[in-house]
Amino acid sequence: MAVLNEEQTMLKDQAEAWVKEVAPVRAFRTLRDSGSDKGWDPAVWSAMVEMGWTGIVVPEAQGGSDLGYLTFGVLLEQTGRELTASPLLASALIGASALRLGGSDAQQRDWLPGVVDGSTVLTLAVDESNRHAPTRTAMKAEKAGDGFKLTGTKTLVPEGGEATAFVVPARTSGKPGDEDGITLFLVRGDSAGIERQRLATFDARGYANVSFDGVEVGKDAVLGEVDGGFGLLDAVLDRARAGLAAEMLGTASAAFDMTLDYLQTRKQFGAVIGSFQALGHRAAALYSQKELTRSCVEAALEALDKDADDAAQLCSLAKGKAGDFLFNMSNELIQIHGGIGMTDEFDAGFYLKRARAVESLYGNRAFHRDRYATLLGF
Amino acid sequence: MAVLNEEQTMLKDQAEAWVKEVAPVRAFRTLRDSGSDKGWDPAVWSAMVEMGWTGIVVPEAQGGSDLGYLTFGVLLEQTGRELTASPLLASALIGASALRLGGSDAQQRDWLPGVVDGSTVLTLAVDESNRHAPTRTAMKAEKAGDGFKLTGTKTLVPEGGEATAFVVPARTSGKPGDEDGITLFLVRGDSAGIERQRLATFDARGYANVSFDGVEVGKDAVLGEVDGGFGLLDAVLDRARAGLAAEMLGTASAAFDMTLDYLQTRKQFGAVIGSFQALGHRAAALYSQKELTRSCVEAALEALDKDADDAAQLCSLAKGKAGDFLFNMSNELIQIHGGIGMTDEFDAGFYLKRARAVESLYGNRAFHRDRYATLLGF
Amino acid sequence: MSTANQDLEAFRAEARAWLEENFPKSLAGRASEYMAMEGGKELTGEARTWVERLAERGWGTPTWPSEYGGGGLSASQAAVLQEEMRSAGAFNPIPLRAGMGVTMVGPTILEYGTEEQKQKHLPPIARGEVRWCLGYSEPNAGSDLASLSTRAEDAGDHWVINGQKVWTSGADISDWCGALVRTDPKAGKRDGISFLMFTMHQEGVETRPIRLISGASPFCETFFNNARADKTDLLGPLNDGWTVGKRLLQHERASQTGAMDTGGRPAPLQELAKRYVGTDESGQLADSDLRSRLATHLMESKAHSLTLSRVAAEARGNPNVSAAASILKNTATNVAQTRAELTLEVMGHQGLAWEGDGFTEEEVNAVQSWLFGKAMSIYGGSFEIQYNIIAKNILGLPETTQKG
Amino acid sequence: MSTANQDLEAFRAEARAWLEENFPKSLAGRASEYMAMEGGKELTGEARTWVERLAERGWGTPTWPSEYGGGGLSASQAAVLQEEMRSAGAFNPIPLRAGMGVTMVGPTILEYGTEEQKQKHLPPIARGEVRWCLGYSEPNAGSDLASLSTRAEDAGDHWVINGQKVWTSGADISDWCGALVRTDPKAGKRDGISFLMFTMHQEGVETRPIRLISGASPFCETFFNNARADKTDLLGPLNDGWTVGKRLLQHERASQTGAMDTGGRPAPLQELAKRYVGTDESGQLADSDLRSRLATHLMESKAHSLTLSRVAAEARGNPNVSAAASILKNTATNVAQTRAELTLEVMGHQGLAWEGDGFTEEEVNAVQSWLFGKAMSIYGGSFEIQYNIIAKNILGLPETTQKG
Repeated sequence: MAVLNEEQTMLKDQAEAWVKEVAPVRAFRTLRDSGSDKGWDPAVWSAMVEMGWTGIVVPEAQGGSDLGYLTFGVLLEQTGRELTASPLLASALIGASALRLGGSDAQQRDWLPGVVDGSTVLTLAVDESNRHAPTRTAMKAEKAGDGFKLTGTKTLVPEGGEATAFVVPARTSGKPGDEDGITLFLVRGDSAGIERQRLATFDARGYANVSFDGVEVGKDAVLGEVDGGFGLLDAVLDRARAGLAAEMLGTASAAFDMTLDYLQTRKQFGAVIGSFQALGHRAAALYSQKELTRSCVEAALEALDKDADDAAQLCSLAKGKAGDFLFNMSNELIQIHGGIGMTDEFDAGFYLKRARAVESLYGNRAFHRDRYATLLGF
Repeated sequence: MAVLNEEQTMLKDQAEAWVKEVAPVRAFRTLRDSGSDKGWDPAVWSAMVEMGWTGIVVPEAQGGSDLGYLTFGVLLEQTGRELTASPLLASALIGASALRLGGSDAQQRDWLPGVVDGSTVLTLAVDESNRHAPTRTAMKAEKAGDGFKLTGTKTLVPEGGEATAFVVPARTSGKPGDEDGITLFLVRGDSAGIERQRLATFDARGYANVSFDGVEVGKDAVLGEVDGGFGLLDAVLDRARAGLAAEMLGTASAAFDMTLDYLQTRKQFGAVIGSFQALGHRAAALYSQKELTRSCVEAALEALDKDADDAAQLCSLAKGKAGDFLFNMSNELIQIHGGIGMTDEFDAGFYLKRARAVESLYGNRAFHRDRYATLLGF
Repeated sequence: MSTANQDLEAFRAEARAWLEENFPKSLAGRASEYMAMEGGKELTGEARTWVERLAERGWGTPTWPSEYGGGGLSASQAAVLQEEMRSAGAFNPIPLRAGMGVTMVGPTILEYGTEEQKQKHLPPIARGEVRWCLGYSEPNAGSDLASLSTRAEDAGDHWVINGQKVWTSGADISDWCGALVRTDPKAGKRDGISFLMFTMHQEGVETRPIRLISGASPFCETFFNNARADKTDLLGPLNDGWTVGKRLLQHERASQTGAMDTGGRPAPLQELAKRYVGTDESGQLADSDLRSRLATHLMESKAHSLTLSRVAAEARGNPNVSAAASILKNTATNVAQTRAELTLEVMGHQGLAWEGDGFTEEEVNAVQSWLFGKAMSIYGGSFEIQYNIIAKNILGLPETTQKG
Repeated sequence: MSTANQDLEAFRAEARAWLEENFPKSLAGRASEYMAMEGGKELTGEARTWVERLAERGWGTPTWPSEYGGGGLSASQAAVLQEEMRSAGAFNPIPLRAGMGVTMVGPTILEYGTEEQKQKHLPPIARGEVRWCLGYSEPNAGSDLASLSTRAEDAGDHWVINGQKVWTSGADISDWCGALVRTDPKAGKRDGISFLMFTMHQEGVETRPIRLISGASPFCETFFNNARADKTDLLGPLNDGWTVGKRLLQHERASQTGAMDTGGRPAPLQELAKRYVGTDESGQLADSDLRSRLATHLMESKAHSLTLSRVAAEARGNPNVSAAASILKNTATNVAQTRAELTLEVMGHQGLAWEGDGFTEEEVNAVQSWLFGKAMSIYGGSFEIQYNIIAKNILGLPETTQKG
């Protein structure tokens, strides 16, 4: 099981200190209040590139450090703690994973250095309705000359407003619901026929609905096999889920720490409220959830690094458990803080809102319970 | 909404006093330890007959008092409190309801007086596997001369060991899963071809698996319409569910009272344990469940008396909520009593065991959630 | 028919005739639109006419004595009036115009006020002309209200008030305030508190609206800097404001159990779910996991509303309020908060709505109620406080005093 | 390969050779059958031979010092031995023969015992010849153990013990008892307690088995009527038995987190469910509501076992035990109790099994473990006590002292 090695521990300490100083939740508040719809602070993003965070799962040949998913999770947990906004997950983990798992040598050479230096911002545009349902991909990819023509709309694409390129599953054959017939494409964001509708979501991140109206791509835009892309998509999604679960663990753990601090300091009825047994027991239950969630998240990331047989199960477990813990923890954060937790001036609302937004991404808890059962054969 | 009238209040007081004195849980313990497989004490049953309890839903023309289901619920709640064993629910509520709802004048005349005087013990034999699934009825009822020949096995039939007659749904056409093609039969217990396997269940009541091997019945054994019996069966089952829910409310309420009493008297760490806030809050939550359950049970019984349109929904609601409350309450009964609750010498185990047994009868909580959703159209 | 029933039917005819004549047809069925006009806004046209006529008849506060501007009706008559208003498509805007005046302050003045106070304060409330807010919570006195520190000093013919309140709903648009203040700093926590009433239109009072996680809100922080209250505006005995204030809160709790049906229910959640999630061939919700949880919630919700009805029915039959009533605040909260969470889940990605073109008004509203609804388990005595009350007052368990 | 690893591989060869020579082939793979022979029964034949050989080598208690009958192995060597035993189909019956001797009493004597006590008590435990029970709980001292009232009076060369214990597991078949008794009635609750050891084979000790809701049980009530303990059998300091006894309980808790894999797992719950509930055309469990809850449980169960592994891994890397360890008793209990409830639900009507022809052995066993398993959240520090410990010791929250 996952015990951080020296390098990972160092990275964790570095990330923790940096996030707290440079990109804390206070900075996110400023970003939100500025009304910018970019979704992140360019200086923060540059600094992440500078520190090498964008190359963690990129092979050394393409300028990365190839340290793996467990290491990436260490960073995401820290950014999750302070709700740091950036394309780190969308581009440097998910986008890079798509290329690494599905890209030819040429594609990797063409794309990965840009991901590492931050000039390319990739994102996976997978969903087409109000729910995560990758097998239900309906977007058309018709043969057009040597290449393909894409038509359809993708919903709630993370960093969809600013991404410079999209990884897009589309249907080259079969019908929605089939695993067969899905193909992944790499589509430049400035292609003709792409339209982005930026979304004002309550977590104030840079989502967009992205429509493709006969967008033409060459055959070099195909990532992996034509018609056989579902396995690749699922593998990329599992990396997305585990990475997001690490971020969620961080978000929920920070909410836990805020709550514990409040329990230890807020006084009512002449005693700190943490001495009320009913609250103490709830805190103990949340602490237990926190520890269980950490085990699941680390196991999923480690399984990805080891390419283990049960990686898919563990990724659904991680996203599901992180979802449970974050749901409960964000509600208790508000409830235990009482009135102050309801005010926009206090940070609790940011955590609650972020909790529900990430719940919807890459499969909610019901999706992962269903997938876990299916993977276990029942 | 249900507010007991004067007659019902009197009956409640009478039943409460009688059950506590004549048929308390202590008496049930004696019955269990005696190793009798009859399942009830004949003296207790005679007394119930004496008091008119067996005629509550029987028309006055057949010797009953026709006081209705809400009134019957008042009695069942009291017998539920002390786990009083008798065929009251199986025969005087469920059996009588089948005759009342589906019986011809002649059938009512033939059968109901015996139900009222206790000489006939009726029971509904509905399930055929390890689950309640009335539409999945598979038992064959083949035409044979003027009548029918029944072949199949019914499982976990309440009072199945001692019943003098069975109400049996069987299939005259269609296939398991169809609502159409089910017909209800009245079958005397001493018919040739009936075999009873008495079951030693943990709640120590008189269940049996009953097999029918070519049992011949005349056409006067048909209750209601041939092939169109499902509606009747469902209506009878709803009465069974509401009646059982009333009994469960009583069982859980008694468990609540035992627990509250223990919270008020047991000392640990120099204080009564009910002063520990975590336990106080759990008690408050259970109390809330208790009150909500009572509302559901009374509403279901009242809807049956009024033949209301939403009676089916309310009966599923009542069985489901009573199931929730009894499940949680029986677990808390043991947990809060600690070690003593684990001993056979103490009564808690009886309540826990009874709780799980009734959960399985006439549809468990998952069954009723599903049915409620279906009835609400989703 | 009993004589009482005959009288009631006579009153029904009277009410119907009066409504026929006085309720402007143009407003029929526009309750929800009109209810939104609650706050401090000037009324014009037919709306103004309707409020004036209702006030003149006293039927905005139908059960208050007519000498203080009420309708002097019995509870049964008031119920009949409500039925008749509903069938005429009419509604009563006065409680909303008066803020906390009709639902909380008025009943408390009726119980504890002097004759002078009744004559001074009740008629303007009954006419919907004066809006009230309440000064209870403070930054360091939330659930533990008795720790409040806003103080009032005796300055001969008036009181001088200094301190800060928080969560004063509608303070920025209210005319008068009823507040708990400390009048004897040397007494025990609950003992030195009094209930004072004073105008908000004075120099020493400043309000600052609180922005909530759901956006703008009716709540304010309210600061008192040598604000003044007349000596005659002390409600109830000096230094026994705790009793007065607690009584007032009972009126508040009654208004939060879901018992006050303001009409205009949203579409059933299961219909929303079918629309957003879709169904399979057999007509069942496509997400079976969600379907089970939706059924669980709808059953819980039904159990709650059946309990509301049962409590009401038992209260009619019995002068003692049913013990079940004490649980309703928490069960109402559970049901509402679960419903809001499920609504978000049902909407899926569309349930992340904040504003803008990508989202419908229905979606934006669902999100705002979800966020605002988190306060339900905090205000009016938090979830935990309600459970403490049940444990102690209903179940008879001792207060926590140990280290278990 | 490091030197340490080389040494370990050499030991592996040694262990394998010894097992090859000494473990009777006829017993291979019969662990569970043999484990059932735990209690007080005479051993015969090959089983007896195996226990004797294991004891002679000291490998029944592999990490105990060899001078007290142990194997003198390092923790790593013991792990290798266990691996080799498993692959040879062998097993270690001595911990079960000795009751609480190997897992709890022995380690505590090693830590607190005098040289004389070690020589007297450890070798018979290591040989599986003497079985121990523990006298802790009393009728009025359950979770609040410090309230115990069984007392021991100084009678010069020995102690005289009077009182009653309850939940003494295996008392009726044990040879020795380690008990907490009050030696200074005037001292504070925890201060006047000592840890005494004495033989159960004496007139003043009487045991009475407790029948549980699941049927017969290993638990007893144990009565002391002028029972005696030698002066030399006081473990640890006089009147400081609380410390000794608490340390012993840490060994108990470690044995209840699910960390001790005794092998022989039941079939996965999902297979049982498919068998009892059936599947639809797509291979999914026919009851979709149950399927969701089963998935939830299996996920929670996996999360628990991953946490066990993580704690073990962190403990190897770090001398301080992971903070996560403290939650494992409760999560293990949750998982096991939920599994038992789901098993009953899966079995449906067949899950009402008590005995007799209508039910399979599998069904009867499922019911008995369900019932017996209700004790998991009560013994070894109840669910509530564990949460108190987490709140106080891990989260640093103060003990409850208020009336909130």
